[in-house]
Amino acid sequence: MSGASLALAPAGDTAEPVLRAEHLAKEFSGVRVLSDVSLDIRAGEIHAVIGENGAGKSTLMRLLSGYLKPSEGALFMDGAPVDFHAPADAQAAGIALVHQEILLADALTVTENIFIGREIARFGRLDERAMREAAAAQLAEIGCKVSPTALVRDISLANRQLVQIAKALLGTRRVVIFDEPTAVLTHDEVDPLLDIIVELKQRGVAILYISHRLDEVERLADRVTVLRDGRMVGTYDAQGLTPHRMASLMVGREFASLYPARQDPARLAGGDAAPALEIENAHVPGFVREVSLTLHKGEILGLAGMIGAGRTELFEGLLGLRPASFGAVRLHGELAAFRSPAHAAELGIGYLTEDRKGKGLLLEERLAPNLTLAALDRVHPAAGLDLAREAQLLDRAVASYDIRLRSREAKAGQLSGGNQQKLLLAKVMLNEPSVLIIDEPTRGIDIANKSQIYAFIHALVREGRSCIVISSEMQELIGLCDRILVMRAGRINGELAGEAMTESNVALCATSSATNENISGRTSDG
Amino acid sequence: AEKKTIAVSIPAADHGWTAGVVYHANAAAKEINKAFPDLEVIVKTSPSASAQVSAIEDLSATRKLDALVILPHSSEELTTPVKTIKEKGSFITVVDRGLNDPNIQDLYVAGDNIAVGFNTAKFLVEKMGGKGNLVVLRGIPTVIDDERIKGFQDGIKGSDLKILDIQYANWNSDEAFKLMQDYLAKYPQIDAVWANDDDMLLGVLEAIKQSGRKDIKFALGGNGMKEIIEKVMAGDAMTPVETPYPPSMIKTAIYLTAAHFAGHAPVRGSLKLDAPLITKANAAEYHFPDSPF
Amino acid sequence: MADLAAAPPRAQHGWSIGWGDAGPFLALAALVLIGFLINPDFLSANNIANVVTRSAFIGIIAIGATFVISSGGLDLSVGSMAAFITGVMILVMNWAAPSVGTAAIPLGMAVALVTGIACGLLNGTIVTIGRIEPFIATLGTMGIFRALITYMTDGGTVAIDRSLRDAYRPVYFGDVLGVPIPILVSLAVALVAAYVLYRTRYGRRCVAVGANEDVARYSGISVARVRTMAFVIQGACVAIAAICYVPRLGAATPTTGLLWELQVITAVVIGGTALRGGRGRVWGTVAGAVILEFIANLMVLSDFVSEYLVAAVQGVIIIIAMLIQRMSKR
Amino acid sequence: MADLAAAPPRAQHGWSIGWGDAGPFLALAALVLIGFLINPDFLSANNIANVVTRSAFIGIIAIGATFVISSGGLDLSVGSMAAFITGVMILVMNWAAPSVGTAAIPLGMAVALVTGIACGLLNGTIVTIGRIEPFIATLGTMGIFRALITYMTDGGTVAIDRSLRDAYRPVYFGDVLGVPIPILVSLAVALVAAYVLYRTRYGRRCVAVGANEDVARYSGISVARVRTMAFVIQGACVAIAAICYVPRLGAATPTTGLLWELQVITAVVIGGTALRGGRGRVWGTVAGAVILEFIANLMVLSDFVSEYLVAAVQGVIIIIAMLIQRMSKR
Ligand SMILES: Nc1ncnc2c1ncn2[C@@H]1O[C@H](COP(=O)(O)OP(=O)(O)OP(=O)(O)O)[C@@H](O)[C@H]1O
Ligand SMILES: Nc1ncnc2c1ncn2[C@@H]1O[C@H](COP(=O)(O)OP(=O)(O)OP(=O)(O)O)[C@@H](O)[C@H]1O
Ligand SMILES: [Mg+2]
Ligand SMILES: [Mg+2]
Repeated sequence: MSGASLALAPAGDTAEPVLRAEHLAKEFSGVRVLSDVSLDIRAGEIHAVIGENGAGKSTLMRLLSGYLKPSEGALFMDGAPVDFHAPADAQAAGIALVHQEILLADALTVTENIFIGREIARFGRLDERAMREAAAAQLAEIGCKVSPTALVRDISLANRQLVQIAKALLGTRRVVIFDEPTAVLTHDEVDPLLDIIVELKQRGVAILYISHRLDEVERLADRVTVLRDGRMVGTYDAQGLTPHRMASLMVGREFASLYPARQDPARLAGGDAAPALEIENAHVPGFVREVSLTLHKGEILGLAGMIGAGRTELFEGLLGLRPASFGAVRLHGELAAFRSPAHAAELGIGYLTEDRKGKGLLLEERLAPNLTLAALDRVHPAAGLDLAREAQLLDRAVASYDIRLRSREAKAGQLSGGNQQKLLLAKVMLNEPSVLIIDEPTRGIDIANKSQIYAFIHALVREGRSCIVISSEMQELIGLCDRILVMRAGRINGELAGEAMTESNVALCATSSATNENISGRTSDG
Repeated sequence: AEKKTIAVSIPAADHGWTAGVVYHANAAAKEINKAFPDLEVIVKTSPSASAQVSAIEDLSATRKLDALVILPHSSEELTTPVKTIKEKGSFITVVDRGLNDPNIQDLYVAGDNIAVGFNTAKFLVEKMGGKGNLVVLRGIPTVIDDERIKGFQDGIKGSDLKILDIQYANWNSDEAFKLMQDYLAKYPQIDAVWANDDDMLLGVLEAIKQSGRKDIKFALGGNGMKEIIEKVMAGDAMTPVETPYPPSMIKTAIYLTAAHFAGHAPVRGSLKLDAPLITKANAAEYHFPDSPF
Repeated sequence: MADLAAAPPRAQHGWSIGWGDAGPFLALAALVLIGFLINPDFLSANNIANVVTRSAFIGIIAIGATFVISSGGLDLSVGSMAAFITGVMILVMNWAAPSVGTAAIPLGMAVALVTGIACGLLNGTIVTIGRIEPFIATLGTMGIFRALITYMTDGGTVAIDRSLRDAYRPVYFGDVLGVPIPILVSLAVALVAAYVLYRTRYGRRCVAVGANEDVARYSGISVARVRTMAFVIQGACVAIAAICYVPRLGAATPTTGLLWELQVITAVVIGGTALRGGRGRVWGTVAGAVILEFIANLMVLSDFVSEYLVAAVQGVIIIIAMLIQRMSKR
Repeated sequence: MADLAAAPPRAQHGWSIGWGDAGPFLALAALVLIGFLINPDFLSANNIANVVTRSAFIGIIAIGATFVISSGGLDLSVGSMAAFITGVMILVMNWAAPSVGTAAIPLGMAVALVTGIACGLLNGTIVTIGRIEPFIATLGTMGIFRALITYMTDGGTVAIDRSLRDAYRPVYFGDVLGVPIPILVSLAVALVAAYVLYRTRYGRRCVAVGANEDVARYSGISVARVRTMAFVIQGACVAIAAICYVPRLGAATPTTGLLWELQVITAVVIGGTALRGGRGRVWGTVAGAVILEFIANLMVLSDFVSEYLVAAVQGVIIIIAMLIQRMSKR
């Protein structure tokens, strides 16, 4: 085993673990996705679980929290065997799970969602105020500014994730399981959350933590369990386990560098490349004001900002997905107005949504129809479907995006989160857009595949396409982009290029009310 | 003189017979409104008993009704509401289905549902020599349906006519067509069919025609639908007779009520329309080529 | 920029009716105005009282349907259930009247309530334990209830015993301080329902189940129990409506309650409850029921619609009412 | 990746019927078996032909409804639309017959098709542009169509001209190589529909819209256009059904098509299409329509059900058929 050189964590040297799993296995209709996994979590410990997309992490977490029943193996709490028939049983035992996919009811308010199933009532009458205040307090604690009476459908994805975390944290908890809690959060939301997790640990809560952001794992974890292809690679002491080493353990070979080589700096400095997309004076009521930007041909333009900066809404407005007004929009120098996403796609704009579950994929549908849904006219030039061609395209997508699947007839919802993201990317690319707008390209993607996606984006621009990347991961933007625009509260608050693209500059622009000029000045200083 | 209002409340046109009622009521209203400037006849249709109760409530709440001509959806449900109108001083004409309390009505114009069944049965008993196999199609479970069936059963009592089967076909020609197909599949020997309404008879005839079966000697209906009367006039072998239950009774009732106001003598009492057998000889009397029914 | 960072707080639904929920009331107001213009008698106290009293039946049943629909179900059987309950109730009262006199009335009411709850339980069980689409399950029980009443009445009518009729009459025709009793009953039902839906755990869970079944299940709610309970509430409401209904028509026939289900669902939807679940509006439902009854009333009071076209005009008005309701939300 | 090859390839749905979709066919088989045990005449060629022929109308309309429902809509107006189209068609044919003779028949058919498409377009437009819940929108147009036919016929019956009757009769009563024409027509419609739903871009979009409107929108699909188109297909199917229907009784009456909508939706759901959209099963729908007609037939052919209780037994059988269908899926 590749981890032989590392100290395997000695098991059971401290107190009896709160939760222990022995030889867990799980099959979905005969397909084994998890076999012989044993691990334990102790009170006051953060135990990280890492692995590639589809390694079985989420499945394992669902087994531990009663959402799924294991095909084999047993669970023990405080040494005694337990058998959870439903999530409610596990919750009653003090185990809470923060799902990787957002699991909230859109039509209900934040408070209602947090208290579903355990409403506070006095003499049979709901105590709205108590619930609202408790929700507000919990939200404040994890640094979420959303109103407790807002409808979940109206709040951003990142805030939904925070609400979900608040929901899991509320009440007495002995074990809290976080499945990629930070995937949809930006730098500024991550920090308070990690602080909370550490605090929970200090209070003696046992914590299981899954993330593809290995720096977070390094920062938090006491022990790390690595999964590969549904099997245990091993459990390691986190001490001295670098992100690089973790990545190697995950993929089972030596892992090279994450970001591809930079673009030709000469071209960028010149700045005379033809504009591919120009937006003048965009207004999206409630979200975006007076935004103008230019994307050049062959450029990767980053868009940074905190939650609620309005980046998503800007482009949803551009594509006609929500009401918006524009001074002018020019595509390759010609005036254009996109009436609908269909029209935009026709003109060569591709948009990859940040909400893959709600807006990206048909979870109940098989993979091939999902892949071709946005490009039906292109894939099937005649009205009749060309299923052979479609199968070919799926094969090609599976190969070039490294989508891990057990069966080609699987439903999209049965893919692991990361693999869904890859399928979504393949879907958008099928239209061969000349301008690609990617909202959170690597959300939930493991480190090895991230570099693949980056390489892919680079290949795109090398072909003369242009790309806008919206991302909450600053490092990703810095590593990937030629230029970064930072948005704050619906406006562009700064532009960074070249050497000025540092984490501290991005963070400064995203939070301070510094004006564009200030930042520009800073840029030229740098 | 002051203008008198006559309100007419009838079921909505939901099958052939009620459609005929609506047609004749509208025709009467138009004619009377034109002929007698002092009278105003307003016609309101209702799709159900409770809607009919609502409708007469509404009419009496918003204007003074000098007379109400009503063809009740059902007797039980409308008795009390009509009584309330009566107590406000309106002249009440009841058509077709009697109310539970006969004291309410000033004038009663009705067909004889029992006779529709009974006379048809008697005809069959006679023509078939008192024996044979019958199948029967009944309508929607209501009093009318019940009375016709009862009359029919009384009519065959004492003979060897046997009812093989009796099922609801909701006074709907489609359902009757299907039901007759199924009867034909089920019973190898059927001597006669009775559908207690002509709408259903149309479906029955079509099914018999399709099956090509020769064992069925008679297929009879009831109500006096134009198409069936025409058959009788033409001397059709399978449908040689018909029993009338003319929807035009509503027109008669409206005219009589109008006469109460326009004429010089009060009109009261009850008028029971017979349901004699219509045969080739007298069919022309019952044939109204312009009526939709 | 804190204003952008957090979504604006929404008005809590509940006792106070927020602007977003004013749609059905605006539609109602528009209708009343049009009615008045067409025929000033429309606004006579007498007419208004009649119409509102009549809307009580559909209203009470529709309040029950608000629970079923907001929990993500649908009940097509309410009309025939009403007929069935009415039939059972009358038979029981008539059977008891000779021995216990007018005490038969409360007995009948109790039996009606029990029958209603049992019918609701049957529907709920088929839907939740049998896991059958509510549309089909209740279409099935619709046939069952309708057949049972036909069977019980031998295809005819069961009328309430004459000796009970006068004692029972006030339940529909009586009033308290000038307010007709059915209106009071339906207000009481609406108040209780609004309390249950907006102010109790059960109500919260009911809406949660309709909003997202998975979320509810994963939050430890017994989805089956909540759904079944909604059908039981529906059954109880049908029973209450039937209890008020009996004195009006004095009989149960196989055609009693025919097509009420469509009216009930229409009232609920016009009232602002989402047909796919997750949102229930008790007061909106009440307004919806009144709207439907007003439309029918208007058809009778206006003279320029051919009798043949009444259904068409009603259809158009319903669509327009729905448009007004929708528009006020944007 | 390695176990990709190991996974058994599942049958594509579409032309070949996979096991997971066998539910309605199993239910049908069970019903036929029970029917045979109760009355061997049940399986006589004649009876089977009659029943299957009869199921053609509901079947054809239900095939259209499969599109509407799988795209997330619902159409309650199909029954009265059928009556309306029948009425228009007969009036046109009767008007044309004196001048053009039997050429009036194809003319009438063409007019029927155009009328059907127009009616579907109306429904679709109200739902998509008016953004009104399909349930309410089509409840409204249901009233409208029904009123129009009543108005056109003065509330009565319009019968097809005698001179055309015999020429038109074979469309219902004729056969090709022993197979009744309505069966052939509905098979043809089903084949085309299955092709459109499973093998064309439109079919993909239709199901996608029903599965998740947002995903469809973000994928560049015009949701309104796809939905409207589904209603138009529904309208065309109703017209085709009407064209086959006219020669059967040769008349349009106010009861034509009454309550067909419920049968249609039941057939679709028994066939395995999800009522909340996102999943359509054309062949299942066909089986569902046949099941319904067989149940009615069985009621008449068996001797032990009181005429009063037929509806109850039918309700129970429908629920059981649905259970069989559900069970085979687990
Ligand atoms: N309901 C299901 N039915 C069939 N297969 C499933 C189902 N859920 C998960 N799988 C399969 O199990 C495997 C493990 O999935 P899981 O979601 O646990 O991965 P993961 O490690 O969480 O990946 P990621 O990092 O992408 O979230 C995947 O191959 C997935 O396709
Ligand atoms: N319908 C709405 N009504 C009111 N406020 C809303 C509504 N929808 C979203 N918001 C708020 O508007 C802000 C902007 O949304 P959002 O977070 O999606 O922008 P973003 O810049 O794309 O963020 P992210 O970085 O997460 O992509 C959020 O704070 C959100 O709470
Ligand atoms: Mg996962
Ligand atoms: Mg965003």
